[in-house]
Amino acid sequence: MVDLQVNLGTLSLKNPVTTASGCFGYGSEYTDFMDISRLGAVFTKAVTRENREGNPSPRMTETPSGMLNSVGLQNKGVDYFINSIYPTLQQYNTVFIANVSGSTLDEYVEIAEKINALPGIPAIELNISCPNVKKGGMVFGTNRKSASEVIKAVRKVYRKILIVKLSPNVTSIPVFAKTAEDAGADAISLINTILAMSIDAEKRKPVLATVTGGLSGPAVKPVALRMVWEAYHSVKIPVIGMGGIRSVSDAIEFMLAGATAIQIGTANFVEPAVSINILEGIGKYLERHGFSSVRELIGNLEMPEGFERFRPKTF
Amino acid sequence: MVDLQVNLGTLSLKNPVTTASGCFGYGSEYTDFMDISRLGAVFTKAVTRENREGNPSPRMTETPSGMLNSVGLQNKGVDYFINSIYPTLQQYNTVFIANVSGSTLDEYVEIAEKINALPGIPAIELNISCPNVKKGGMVFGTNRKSASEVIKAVRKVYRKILIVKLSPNVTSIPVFAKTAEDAGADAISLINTILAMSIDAEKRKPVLATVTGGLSGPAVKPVALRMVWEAYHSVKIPVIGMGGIRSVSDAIEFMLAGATAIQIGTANFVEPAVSINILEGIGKYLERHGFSSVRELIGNLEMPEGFERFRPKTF
Amino acid sequence: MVKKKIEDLLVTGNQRLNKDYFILTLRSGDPLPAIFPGQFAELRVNHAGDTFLRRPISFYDVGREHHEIRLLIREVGSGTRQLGMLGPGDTLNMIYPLGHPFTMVDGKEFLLAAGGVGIAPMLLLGKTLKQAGKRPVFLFGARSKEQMFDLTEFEELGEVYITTEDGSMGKKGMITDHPILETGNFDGCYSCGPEPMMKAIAKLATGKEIFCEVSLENMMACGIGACLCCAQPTVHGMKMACVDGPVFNTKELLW
Amino acid sequence: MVKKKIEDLLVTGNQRLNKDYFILTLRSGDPLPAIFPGQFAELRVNHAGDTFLRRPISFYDVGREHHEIRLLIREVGSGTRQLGMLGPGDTLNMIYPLGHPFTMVDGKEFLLAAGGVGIAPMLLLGKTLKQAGKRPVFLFGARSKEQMFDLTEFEELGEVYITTEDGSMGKKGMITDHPILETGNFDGCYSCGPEPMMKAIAKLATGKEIFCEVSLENMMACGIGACLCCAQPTVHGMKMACVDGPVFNTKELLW
Ligand SMILES: Cc1cc2nc3c(=O)[nH]c(=O)nc-3n(C[C@H](O)[C@H](O)[C@H](O)COP(=O)(O)OP(=O)(O)OC[C@H]3O[C@@H](n4cnc5c(N)ncnc54)[C@H](O)[C@@H]3O)c2cc1C
Ligand SMILES: Cc1cc2nc3c(=O)[nH]c(=O)nc-3n(C[C@H](O)[C@H](O)[C@H](O)COP(=O)(O)OP(=O)(O)OC[C@H]3O[C@@H](n4cnc5c(N)ncnc54)[C@H](O)[C@@H]3O)c2cc1C
Ligand SMILES: Cc1cc2nc3c(=O)[nH]c(=O)nc-3n(C[C@H](O)[C@H](O)[C@H](O)COP(=O)(O)O)c2cc1C
Ligand SMILES: Cc1cc2nc3c(=O)[nH]c(=O)nc-3n(C[C@H](O)[C@H](O)[C@H](O)COP(=O)(O)O)c2cc1C
Ligand code: FES
Ligand code: FES
Repeated sequence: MVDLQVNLGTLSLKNPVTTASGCFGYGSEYTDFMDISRLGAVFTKAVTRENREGNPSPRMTETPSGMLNSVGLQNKGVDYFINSIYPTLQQYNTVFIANVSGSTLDEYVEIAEKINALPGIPAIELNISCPNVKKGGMVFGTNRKSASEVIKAVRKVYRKILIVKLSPNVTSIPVFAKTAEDAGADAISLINTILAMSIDAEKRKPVLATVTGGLSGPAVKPVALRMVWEAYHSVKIPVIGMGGIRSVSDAIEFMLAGATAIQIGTANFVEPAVSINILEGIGKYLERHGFSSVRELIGNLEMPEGFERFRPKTF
Repeated sequence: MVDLQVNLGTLSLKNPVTTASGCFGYGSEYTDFMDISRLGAVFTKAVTRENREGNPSPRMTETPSGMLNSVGLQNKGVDYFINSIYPTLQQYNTVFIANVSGSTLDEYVEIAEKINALPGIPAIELNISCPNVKKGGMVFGTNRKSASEVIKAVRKVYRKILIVKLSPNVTSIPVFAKTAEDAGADAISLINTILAMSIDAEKRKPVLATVTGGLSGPAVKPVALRMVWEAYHSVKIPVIGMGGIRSVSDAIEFMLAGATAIQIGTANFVEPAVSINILEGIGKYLERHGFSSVRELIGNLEMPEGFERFRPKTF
Repeated sequence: MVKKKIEDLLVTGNQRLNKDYFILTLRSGDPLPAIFPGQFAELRVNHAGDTFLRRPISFYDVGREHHEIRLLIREVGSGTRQLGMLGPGDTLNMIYPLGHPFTMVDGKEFLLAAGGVGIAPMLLLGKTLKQAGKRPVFLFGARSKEQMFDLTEFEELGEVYITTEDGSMGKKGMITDHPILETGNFDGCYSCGPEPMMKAIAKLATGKEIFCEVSLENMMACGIGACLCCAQPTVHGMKMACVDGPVFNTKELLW
Repeated sequence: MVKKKIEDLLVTGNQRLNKDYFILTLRSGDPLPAIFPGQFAELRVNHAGDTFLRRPISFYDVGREHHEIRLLIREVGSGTRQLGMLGPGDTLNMIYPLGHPFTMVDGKEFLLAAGGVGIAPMLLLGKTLKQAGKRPVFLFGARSKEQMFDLTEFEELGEVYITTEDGSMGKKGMITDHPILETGNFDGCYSCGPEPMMKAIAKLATGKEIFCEVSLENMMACGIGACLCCAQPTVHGMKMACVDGPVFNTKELLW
């Protein structure tokens, strides 16, 4: 058997296949279709300080090879998460990572502090990249100074593995990858959704109640892959890659671009057991290509002849 | 008959349907399939100062609902354009707009100056957004200061309609739209391609010889539509919209988002006569909805109830 | 709760009803799970260029003996058009059974009011009501006769009233104009179709103080409660149409 | 120059040759334009989720009398797989004729060397050579017998030599190992297939100082010279494989 284990700093995952925040509920929605304990990790739906109703409907529309969503961080708040969801997660033999979102720096800090106290949650994913809320979210993730401040503040109170989720809606991924690393992140994950819009030509109205939403799915994969590759070459901390992954090949491509682990998002909606298929496919790929460990794939990309080795200038 | 005429500053187009730079050659490639004189305008392939061979092959790969290209401004240079191509354009009864690209500010200025002297070319599209060249191109389009400088310098020598083509690879479209307006642009066009990447998992190599390329086609449409809408609400000059347009509905959606005219790019490769189908379809749409002029569509989008009218903060 | 499954079902028939409507007949290799009226399946559409997500479709009929499922589908876009091209021997991958079904309540006579393809869940509902000793009365609306089809299966269950907007079949006008709404003596009603129609039915029910449930067609991405895309505001907060619905009591809805 | 056209052709046959190869027969309502060996068409693939662009396919055979075109296609991905599902009565939209064909040159005996689906343009080329009073000699390579098919049509035009990598048919080994390359007395050669094979053939031809043309399979987006995606470096600068090729004289190529 090939070795599938990967490390996010001091956190070991039994394999690199994880599910993306907001695209896998809290895992329980998928137990009818697969054994979720086989996953490397599950990233939960965003947790905010208070209960949030999310955005008005319609919140979803399909686009060519993708979808827009404007869910807007609907969740019952961090206390509910701790008291009612957290206890149910312990039955599964996988790592749960809480996706932490907020409107203010204080909110991020308070949630991180509370989740720090949960022995069963070894890591958080700091979501400074949600495009679907008016305050906070992407505002933090698209401004270098705010990003740095919020990460540093959370770093002060959060003692476990801190993953920062980056927004693709920026001019330079290296700048934000480096900012996260410098501010104390143990790993970065990307991409969150790309800010986008749909219009109903017949009604002459935006399709989504919030006008804009976040684009995800196979359509964004080439953009996500480029950003993961840039991020990998900008920082020393591990990179978690996502954006449109739906096949074994997609997953391998992200690892070759530099991802230590991958998250599967939108594809879960189409094929609920897709993550397990990908996990099994990665094993077969490694055997076929004679690799003994999945870690050998990370960043293992042969550059074309004559191509100057890529080192983005970050600042 | 409905009125299809639209204006880019003082330049009148007989209709809003045009073809995008690099996706329609110099028009002659399409005469077997359609009457190109029916188009509102044709944006030519990029013109640079000297002859350019472009990038090595492979330069193209398909992606979900889109494609990547890394052509890299292959063309025979501005003098060849003036002496050998320009004379052949006069036979068509449509507006030709030259797409001007360069590696340095001086190059942009020199080309603009030369094209200013051509009576048959009433406008240029300043391409400060090509992601496929090492120097210049997108470097100008993703830095506010450089963008402003190059536009101002060209504005000094170019006396006709100056359209600035914006890059989508930025954090804030309003910032660059406003920068272009302030620097003297008569119109802006967007989006150019989104920087992206493909990997061959079996060979563990990037697919394109240049590693990264530009994503175009239906996959990018929701992102492009959002950016056109943002741009429209940021400036007073006309906006030319493009990105993934392949149907009548797509074209209408861009106009509702705020585009005065639209460009059709990648879709020409799939359906060479798609622009004429779209032109005819727009006429039918206007009749069906009781509009007497296509200009009534521009920005004619009803906002959802309770949605604060959008005004992006630009700086 | 019944376990949801993903299964490739065999297409055994595709009956064209009119230009837009068809009925797919599917067979499972295994005995069917319990399926209740108002529940739905998420269908994977292959070979439809623009169809990326699955498509939610209600159960039209369930034949437990032969492990048979029937779906009534209206072609509206590329996904349903591609489904319309399926024929015997093809397979159709679906996730089912999904959603919260119609509720059986006390009473004898029930109105089942549907517009357009909202008819789909009404056959199984009518059958279930009749089996429970109740009297279903069907009221169906369509744009014109061309959009209607043979309703024998419904007629076997109870009275069927029709309205068409152009008067080419049944009463001319909208469902909500039909006299049966006033003359009928219903203990409750169920409705599925365009939102204005369901709202009108709900208003009537409220006026008469009778039970009323509607089946909503919110846009869905996952169909299993994971994505939170199909949100429906209710008096009990935000609910998910795919798991808390698609059937809701109209008293709950913040319309 | 022959005018290019976009046309819906009627599929009149789909003959399966082996697991991966099939021949589509198409018929036009109009007389066919002039089509030369080595030219190709850009096919629109409907209903293949991931196929956005058209697919370039060479002309395998042209029957002017019945306005008939045959295409030899190998299934390699979703586009060609979907084409393989076409059957009589379907239509196929294509842009044709495209590209610069093989050149007819002085001489008597010509080697036509092809690997895999590179065989496709060789039938029409062989026919054309024979009609011009020349002698085509075919040398085809494949992985194994399963990847080969009935070559009667070629045998009617000239000698056919086969190599397979596993030796299950013809000589064991690569095309470039076949003795005919040394013993034959060719005035020129034409080749289509994997690049290493074409390069080897080209080297041989250069050694013997004979004419050599190859057909390239660069990635194409438009097929008509508009996008500049299919670039091929040559001694005369950057050329476009879709209009200046796909057939190039190997002396021109900067390989
Ligand atoms: C619970 C539920 C049960 C349904 N039952 C039936 C049924 O029994 N028979 C039937 O014919 N139709 C039914 N529908 C509607 C059906 O799902 C849509 O008509 C179908 O998804 C349209 O797909 P398309 O690709 O053909 O059209 P598209 O071109 O994609 O869209 C046409 C319209 O269909 C609707 N639609 C598209 N995608 C979705 C989606 N993922 N979720 C919800 N609505 C969508 C939108 O309003 C859109 O404007 C049901 C919908 C829901 C939510
Ligand atoms: C001038 C020319 C003539 C050809 N003639 C034939 C022929 O007669 N018979 C035949 O079976 N094949 C022929 N091919 C190859 C054929 O075009 C590809 O096999 C086909 O496009 C693959 O499509 P797919 O969707 O099945 O595979 P995909 O899954 O899309 O790709 C599989 C492989 O096919 C190649 N490919 C994909 N798209 C293109 C494209 N747009 N242009 C070029 N290559 C592509 C790539 O190398 C890719 O790795 C020809 C190619 C060219 C350029
Ligand atoms: C319906 C939906 C809800 C999401 N909710 C969240 C969220 O709560 N927090 C977050 O960080 N990302 C969220 N995302 C973003 C995904 O985690 C992921 O970054 C993105 O969808 C790209 O991956 P994909 O293309 O595989 O879906 C959501 C995405 C979707 C589609
Ligand atoms: C093959 C190709 C070549 C292109 N060349 C140019 C170019 O020379 N100059 C330019 O400004 N844009 C160029 N573009 C960008 C297009 O003009 C357009 O901005 C982009 O493709 C988005 O539109 P679309 O999705 O309709 O193709 C090119 C795009 C493609 C696909
Ligand atoms: S459709 Fe995903 S939660 Fe309802
Ligand atoms: S494929 Fe477009 S120029 Fe050759």
